[in-house]
Amino acid sequence: MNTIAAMTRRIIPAVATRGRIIAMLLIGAAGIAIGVVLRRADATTTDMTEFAALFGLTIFVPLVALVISTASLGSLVEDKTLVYFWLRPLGRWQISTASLLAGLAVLLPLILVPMGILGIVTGDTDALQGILAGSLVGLVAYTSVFTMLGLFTQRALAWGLLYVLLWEGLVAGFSRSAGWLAIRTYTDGALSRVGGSAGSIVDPPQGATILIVTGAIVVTSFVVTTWRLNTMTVD
Amino acid sequence: MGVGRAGSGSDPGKPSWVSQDWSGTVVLVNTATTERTSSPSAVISAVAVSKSWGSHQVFSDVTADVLPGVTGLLGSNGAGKTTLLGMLLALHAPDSGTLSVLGADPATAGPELRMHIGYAPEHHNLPNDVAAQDLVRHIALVHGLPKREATTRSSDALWLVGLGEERARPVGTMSTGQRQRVKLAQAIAHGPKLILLDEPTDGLDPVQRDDMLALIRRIGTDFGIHVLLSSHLLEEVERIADNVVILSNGTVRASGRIDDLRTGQGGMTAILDSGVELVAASLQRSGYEVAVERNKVSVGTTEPLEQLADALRDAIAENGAPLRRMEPVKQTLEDLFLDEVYGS
Amino acid sequence: MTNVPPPPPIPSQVPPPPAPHASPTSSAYVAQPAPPAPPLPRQRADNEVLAVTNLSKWFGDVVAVSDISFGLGPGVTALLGPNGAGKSTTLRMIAGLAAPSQGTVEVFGADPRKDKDVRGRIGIVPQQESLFQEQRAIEFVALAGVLNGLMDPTGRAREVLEIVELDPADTRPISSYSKGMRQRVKVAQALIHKPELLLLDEPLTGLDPRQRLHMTQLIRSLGEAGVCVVVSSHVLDEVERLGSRVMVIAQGRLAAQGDFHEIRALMDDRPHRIRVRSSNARTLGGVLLTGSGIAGLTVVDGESLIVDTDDAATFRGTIAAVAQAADVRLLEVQPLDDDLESVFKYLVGR
Amino acid sequence: MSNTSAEIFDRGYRAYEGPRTGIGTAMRSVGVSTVQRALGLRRKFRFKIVPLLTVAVAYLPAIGFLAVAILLPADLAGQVVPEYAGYFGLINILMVLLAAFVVPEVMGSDRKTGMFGLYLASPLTRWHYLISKFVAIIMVMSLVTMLPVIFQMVGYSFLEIGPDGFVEILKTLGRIIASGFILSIFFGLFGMAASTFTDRQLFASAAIVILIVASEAFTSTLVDQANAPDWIRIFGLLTMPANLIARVFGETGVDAVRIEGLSDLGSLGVWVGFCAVFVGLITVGYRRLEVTK
Repeated sequence: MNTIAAMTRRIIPAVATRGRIIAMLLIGAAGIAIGVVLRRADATTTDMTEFAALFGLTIFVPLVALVISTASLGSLVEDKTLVYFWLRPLGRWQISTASLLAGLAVLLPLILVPMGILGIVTGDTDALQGILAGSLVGLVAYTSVFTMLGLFTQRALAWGLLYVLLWEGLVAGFSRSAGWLAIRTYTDGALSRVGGSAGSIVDPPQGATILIVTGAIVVTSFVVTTWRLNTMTVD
Repeated sequence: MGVGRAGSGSDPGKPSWVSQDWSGTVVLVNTATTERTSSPSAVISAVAVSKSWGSHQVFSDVTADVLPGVTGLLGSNGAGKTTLLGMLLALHAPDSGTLSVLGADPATAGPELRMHIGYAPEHHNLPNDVAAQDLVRHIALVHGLPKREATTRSSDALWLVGLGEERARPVGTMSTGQRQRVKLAQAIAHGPKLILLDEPTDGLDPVQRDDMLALIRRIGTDFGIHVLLSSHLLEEVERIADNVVILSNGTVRASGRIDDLRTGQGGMTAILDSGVELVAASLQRSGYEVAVERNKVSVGTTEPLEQLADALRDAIAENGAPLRRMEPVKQTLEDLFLDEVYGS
Repeated sequence: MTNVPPPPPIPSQVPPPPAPHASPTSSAYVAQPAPPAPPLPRQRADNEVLAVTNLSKWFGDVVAVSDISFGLGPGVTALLGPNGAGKSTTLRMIAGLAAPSQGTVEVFGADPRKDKDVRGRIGIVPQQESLFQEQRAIEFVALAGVLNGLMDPTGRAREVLEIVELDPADTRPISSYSKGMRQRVKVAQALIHKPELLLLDEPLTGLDPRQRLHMTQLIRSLGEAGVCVVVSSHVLDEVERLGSRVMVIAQGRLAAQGDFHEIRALMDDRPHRIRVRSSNARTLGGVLLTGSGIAGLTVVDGESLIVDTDDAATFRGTIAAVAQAADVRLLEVQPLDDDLESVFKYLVGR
Repeated sequence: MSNTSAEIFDRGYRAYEGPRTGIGTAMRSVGVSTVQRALGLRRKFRFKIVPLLTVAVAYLPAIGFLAVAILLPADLAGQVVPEYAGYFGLINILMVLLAAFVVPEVMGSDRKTGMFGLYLASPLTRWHYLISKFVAIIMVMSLVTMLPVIFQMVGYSFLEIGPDGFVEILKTLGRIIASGFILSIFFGLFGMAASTFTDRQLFASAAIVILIVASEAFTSTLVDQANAPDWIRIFGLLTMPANLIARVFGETGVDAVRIEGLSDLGSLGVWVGFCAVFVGLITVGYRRLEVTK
C-alpha cells in the first residue's frame, strides 16, 4: 500500500532529527569505548557480556527507542500536523503501521550497529548473538510501546524515563512477579537463551515465551494506538 | 512634548536631551532644540540605509522620514517591516547609511534610546503565571523608572488600556484581547517618546479590534506618544494613522501624510437601488461621461465637483432613483498600496 | 447563488415604539418576545452537502457550542463570531476533527469521524501554520494526493500549486516560506482531491493585501464552481467582498444566518444611521425633520448631518428630491451601519 | 465667587519626564525577578517544591551534627567535629537538583514567555541580562552552598568545639564562603550553558542529570576497573569541584575527595577551565538568539 509507504517516508525525517541521532550515537560510542577499555584491561568474557547487558539492554536500547519512538506520533501531535494524515480516506490502522515501520526503520541501524560492535568487542560469538537477540527483542517491544505512549501524552519522554528507570530498573529487579511485566526480563532472557548463560536474570523465560510475549506486546500496542487514533480529538 | 530639566553639559555628538553618565541619572529635555539633517519634525529618519541578511537584501538605499503622530508601516510579507523595527531598537545595525530615532543614532546611543521607546512584539506569549501588574511594573523598572514611579505608572497604564480590575490577575488567565492590552500597557507605562507596535490587532475579533484601534489612536494623540504601527490590515491603518510608510522589496515606495499621498482623481460615484440607466442617460445628456457597473454610477470630471454634485443630485431626483450611497471618488489606502507596490 | 431556501423568517413582531435615538452600543439585539411559534422542522434541500442538527460541545462544564442546527449546500458561507464564541470548535466538528458532545454532523449523509470514504470528499485548511518543515511544497501536496488515492498525485499537485500561484519546481523547503506562501501551500493540499466540502479556518490572517485579494477571489470562484465552502474569519471587510451568506455565532449559539443585508433589514428595532454631507446641513436637517420616518438627527458641523431613520427605503427614495427642493448641494451620502461589521456588532451585543 | 470651586482633574496619561535610573537598577530588577522565579515565590505551588526541598535538605546535616553535639557529653562531642569538606559532599548532590531543575526554569522561561525579547528592547543588552541572571542564580545557590555550613560552624563555636579564636573562625568562614562560591559558580554556569541550547526545559534538565551521572559513572569505572590514571576523574562533574574544596580546606580525611597527581593550583586551573568553557557556550548561544529578524 503506497499510502503506508508514503506516510512512513514522511515520519522518518520528523523522527530522526540530527540532534537526536548525534546524541544517541554519542551514548553508543561511549558504551563501546568502555567496552574497549575493559577489553584492554583483559576483563573476562562473562564480565564483558554482563557489561554489555547492563549498558545495552538496560540503558542504551530503551533510551534510544524512547527518544525516537515517542516522537513518531508524538511529534505529529505536538506540531499539529497529524491532521494531514488523519483526515484522509484511509483506515487509521495505516497510520499506526506507518509510525511503527518508521520507528523500526530508524532504530534497527541506530541500535543494532553499536550493539553489534559492542558484541564483537566482547570477543565471544555466542555473546555477540545473545546481545543482538536481546537488542532485537528490546527494540521491537519498546518501539511499539513508546510509539503508543507518544500518542497519549505530551510528556511521553518523562513517563518513558520513569518507566525505564523506576519500573524496569528497580521494581522488576527485585520482585519475580513484577518481572514478568517488564520488557527487560525478556530482553535479558533472549540474551541468556541465545548467548549462553551470560544473562543477569537467574532463570530466564523460555525462548517461546519471549517470542509470544513480545508478539503480544506489539499487537496490543498496535490495537490501542489505532483505537486511540480513531477516538482522539485532532488539532 | 513634555519638557524636563535642561541637560547638563553633554557630549556634543549626542543630542542635548541625553546626558550619558551611566551611573548618574539620564535626563530628558525637549527634543525640538537639537539640530538634524532631515525635516526638523521627523520622529525617525533614515538616510540611504541598506541592510541584508546573508544573501537576502532586505533594504537597499532607503531614505524616508517618519512624521509625528500615528504612522502605519505597510509592506507585503517579507518586505522587512520586522527588521526595520529591530534596527530602530538598535538590535541590529544597518550595513550602510544612517538612521536617526528621536534625534539620536541607534548605533551609538542604543541603550539610552531604548529607554525612551516602548515595544509591543507580534507574538502573544507572555509569562503566564506573572500578574499583569507585576509584569508591567517590572518592564517599567527595567526602562529606568524609579521604584515608586514604576508602581504608580504601571497601575495607571493598565487602567488606561481598560484592564483596571484584572490588573492583579496572572496573564495566563487572560483572553487574547486582554493580553494584547497588557502588551500595550507595558509599552506605554514607562513614558516612552515613541512606541513600536507589531501587528497589535492580530488575533482580535472585530469588537476587540475596534477598542484596540481607538486606544492606539488616543495614545498617538492625547498621550502625546508617537506610534509606529506595523500592520497588514489597511482598513485599520487608514482609520487611525496620520502618516504611512510603504515598503516593498527593499525600497520605500511612499512615505508621508496619507492625505498628501492620495491622488485625488476628480469625479463622484453613486450607488442606486434602481433606475441606474435612467440616471446615467440623463447625465450623459448634460455632457458627462458616465460608467455604469451593476448598480453603481461613476462620473468623471476635471472641473471642480460643485457642478457635478448638483447635476448628479438632479439626475437622481428627476428619475426618482433610490440613493443608497454617494461619495466623491477617493483613493483608498488599499488602492494607494496596491498602486505603489504592484503598480496594478 | 445559494438555492437552499433560507429558514422561515422570524415571525415579524409588532415594531416596538422607536427607541429614543438608540445608539448602537446601548442594547443587544435581543429577539423581541415573539408569540411561541411551533418549531418548524428544518426543510432539507435536495443538494444539501452538510447537515448539522442540535450540535453541542462542552469542555468540562464550559459550554463552547450549544444546540446549533443548520444545513449548507454549494456556495460560500462565512462563519463569523467573537473570539471564544465557539466558531472554530464548530468548524472542527464539521470536519470531524473533534467529536460533538451532543447532536450530529452529517457530510453527504455520513459522519466524517467514522466514514472513511466521506473524508475523501472533505478538504481542510487548518489555522495552525505548522507543516512538514523540511519538505518541498510539491512533496507535501503530492503526499496529500497519495493519501487521497489519486492516480497521478505529483501531476495533480503541480496543477493545484499553479492554481495558488506557487512554483511547483521550487526546491526550497517549506520552512523557508513566508506566512502567505505557507497559507497557499495549505490551500493547495486541501484542493488536490477536488473536495466537495472545503473548510478554511482563518485563511486570511497574516496575508498582505495582495495575497488577501487573491485568496478571496480563489474562495469566491470555488463557491461559484459548486463547492460548499465554509470560511471562518475575522477580516470582515474581505468577507463582505466575498459576497457570501454569513452565519454568526455568539456565546456558542447561532445568532443569525443568511445575506447580511437581509439580516440588517430584519433588525427593525435598530434605526438606519446615515451620514449626509451637504452645502448647508442645518437647512437640509430642518427640511428632513418635517418628513416622516426620521427617528433622530445630529448636526455634526456646518456640512455634516447624522440621520437615524426607521424607514430607510423612503429616505433613500426622497433624499435627492428633498435636497433639490431645498436647493442644497449633496456632497456625500454614507450609510454608517449597514456594513457587515455593524451587523456583526449589533448581533454580538456591542 | 462661589465659595466652593469645583474642579475636574485630568486623569489622563502623565508622561514621565523625571530622571531615570541607570542600567544598574534595571539589572537589579531582572535579578530580583529571577530569584523570585527560582524560589517559586508568587507562583503556583508546584514551582516551590524543588527549591524549598533542596534548601531544607541542605540544613539537615547541620542540624543533625548540632543535635548530636548537644546531646553527647562535652568530651565525647569533641570527636564529632565535622569535616567541612564532607558536608560539601552532600551539598554537591543537592547542586545537581538545583542546576538541573531551577536553572533551566529560570533561563528557559524568559525565552519561552517572550520576556527575552522585551529585555532586548529595553536599555539592557543581552550581556547585561546574562550577568544579572548569573548573579541571581549564584545568590539562590549560596542559600544551599554557604548558609547551612556557616550555620553549623556558628553552632559549633557556641559549643566551643568549633574553631576557636577570632583568626581561626575568620579563616574557616573564609574557606566556607570560597567553597560555596566554587560550587555555586560551577553549577550555575553549567546549568546556564545546558539551558542555552534547548528551549524545552525537560531536555535541559535531562541533559544535565545524564551528563553528571554519566561523567561520574564513566570516570569511576575507567579509574577503578580499567586502572586508568587518577586524573581522569577531573572529568567527573561532581568529583572535580569536591576535589577543589578538599584542597581549600586542606583536609586529608578519609572521605575527603582528592584527585591524586593534581596540585592545588592544578585543581583550581581545571575548575577555571570548566567555567571558561561554560561561559564560552553561553556566549555563543546567546549571541545567535535573534528576536527581531
